[in-house]
Amino acid sequence: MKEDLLDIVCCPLDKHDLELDIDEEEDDDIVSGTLTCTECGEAYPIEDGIPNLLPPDMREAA
Amino acid sequence: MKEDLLDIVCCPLDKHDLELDIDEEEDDDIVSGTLTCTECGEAYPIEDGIPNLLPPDMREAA
Amino acid sequence: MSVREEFDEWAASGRDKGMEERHWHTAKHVLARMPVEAGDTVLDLGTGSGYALRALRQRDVGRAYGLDGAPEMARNARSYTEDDRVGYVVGDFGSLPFATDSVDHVFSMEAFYYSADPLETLAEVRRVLRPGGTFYCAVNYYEENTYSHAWQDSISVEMTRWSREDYRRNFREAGLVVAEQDNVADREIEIPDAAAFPTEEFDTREEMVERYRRLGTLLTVGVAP
Amino acid sequence: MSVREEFDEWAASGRDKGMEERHWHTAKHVLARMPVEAGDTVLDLGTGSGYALRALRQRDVGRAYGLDGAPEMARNARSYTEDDRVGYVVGDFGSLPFATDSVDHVFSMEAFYYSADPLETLAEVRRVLRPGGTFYCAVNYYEENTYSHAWQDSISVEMTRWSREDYRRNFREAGLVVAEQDNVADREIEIPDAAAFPTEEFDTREEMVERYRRLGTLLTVGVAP
Ligand SMILES: Nc1ncnc2c1ncn2[C@@H]1O[C@H](CSCC[C@H](N)C(=O)O)[C@@H](O)[C@H]1O
Ligand SMILES: Nc1ncnc2c1ncn2[C@@H]1O[C@H](CSCC[C@H](N)C(=O)O)[C@@H](O)[C@H]1O
Repeated sequence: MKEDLLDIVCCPLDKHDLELDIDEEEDDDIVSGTLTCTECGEAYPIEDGIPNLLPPDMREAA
Repeated sequence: MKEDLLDIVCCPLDKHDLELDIDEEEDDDIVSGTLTCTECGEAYPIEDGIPNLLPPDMREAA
Repeated sequence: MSVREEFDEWAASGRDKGMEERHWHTAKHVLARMPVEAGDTVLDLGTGSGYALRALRQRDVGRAYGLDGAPEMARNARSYTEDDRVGYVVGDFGSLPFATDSVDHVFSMEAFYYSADPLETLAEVRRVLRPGGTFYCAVNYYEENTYSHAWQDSISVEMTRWSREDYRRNFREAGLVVAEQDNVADREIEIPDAAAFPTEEFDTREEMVERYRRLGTLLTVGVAP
Repeated sequence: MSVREEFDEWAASGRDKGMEERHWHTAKHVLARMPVEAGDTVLDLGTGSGYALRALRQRDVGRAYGLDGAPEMARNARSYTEDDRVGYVVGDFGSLPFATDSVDHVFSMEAFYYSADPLETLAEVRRVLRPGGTFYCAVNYYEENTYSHAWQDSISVEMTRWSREDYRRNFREAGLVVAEQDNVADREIEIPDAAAFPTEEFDTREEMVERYRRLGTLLTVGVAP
């Protein structure tokens, strides 16, 4: 994902802003890392360049 | 024209309501008469069942 | 010559019916898209023979009004229907004789660009539409349709030639949300074999295909928020 | 089975590309109608292979995001483009991970009815759209398309089958103005000679013509006022 995605994504649960922690970056692309809700603290993984913003119960259900 | 046209038409100049005077009626159809603006007093003719709501200068220009 | 003189003559010589037949090829698709509900009030600007209102009444709109600047057009249109819920009014695009917030949907086919002041007409359409109402504005005369450019030479009323983008921008400027823009193809007009070209209007068959099948009628849909 | 399990399997077996090819017949006409401007932000719900975003980027939209509930779908879609302005997100229709008033236009093809709660999804779409933004919702599975009714038997995710009228009413209930509704014909699918019928899907050629040329894809366009 590109960093400017942060302008528009939010926590699926409470719609608050997300904070980005980068684990791995390639050129301008964030390959892995974590998006954390600034309100509820829920953490959403970024894997293979794609943030997984499913509500936590659906993420784990699979 | 049908009388319920009055619900929606207005004076083209100042958009105020119109008052209906019927000269000739056939069944529920007003064949001739006059629509007069309740604000500016401008009169608009109804002829052959069709009200002529052109602004007066255009009506006469033809 | 005035709108009235020009188009009264068209009506008197039966061109209202000729237009209906030609315009129906694309107008029917435009009308089909309109989200009318039973009981709605609809308005047709530059109604000509009034075919659009007759079609919309089959979808059960409550009242259907046609406005035209040419009394002979309105007279003809009136004579084509006995329907109590259809009415005709002589009036001008520049100062619509309809109350503010009184109409659910406005349709106009091949007429808008005759307005002496199209921006004023858009503002008037915006005014008469209820919140959530739509303006379905369909034109064959527009910038990208180069085949239409010569039409001005054969008509005395001044025509406004906007591009697709002009329509979007000017709708927005008038306070209408642009919900859709599309080129509606005329798939019905018969296009002869290549051997028939050049014709009076088209040098090649490809040109005629482009004119009707690709460019067709430009539709811009505005919504009153 | 969950959306994720069902559609991850589709993605793994290449069905994302198969859908793209089939859906493109009508989706391209739907996309063409969208009044996007250079710089706009667009969102594709249930993006599958992500073809809609690649098409919209050719019209110069600023940013194009695809959401899908199946991680494998999103992974495939991502691999089909190098475009910096296109991004993919795994998420669910029930709780969109996008900020209020952040998107200019939302597109969705053959996906909306998989939502576990379509009314909630409409409310979410309404929330993320900027005032004046549009929702182009296209479906092949709907009440009037009786040929689609059996699809539910072959898929584990529960599908919602609304009629044309249901779409209009529910859009309005969610606060969206209905600007347009249309059946967009698939004119490209090959329809064999009458002799080829009955097929597995259609008893007669007329049925197949009705399914594709007349019913086609149901498009409902909503506008956020
Ligand atoms: N300024 C104006 N005010 C009102 N009507 C006008 C007008 N300029 C042109 N018209 C009317 O617009 C019509 C254009 S011809 C199109 C007629 C019809 N909509 C059809 O599709 O066939 C004519 O009937 C003409 O009289
Ligand atoms: N509840 C839900 N949330 C997010 N995505 C969902 C979903 N239900 C289904 N989907 C996704 O919606 C897509 C439907 S298939 C259609 C894909 C694409 N729009 C096309 O036209 O080809 C699948 O990729 C599926 O994973």
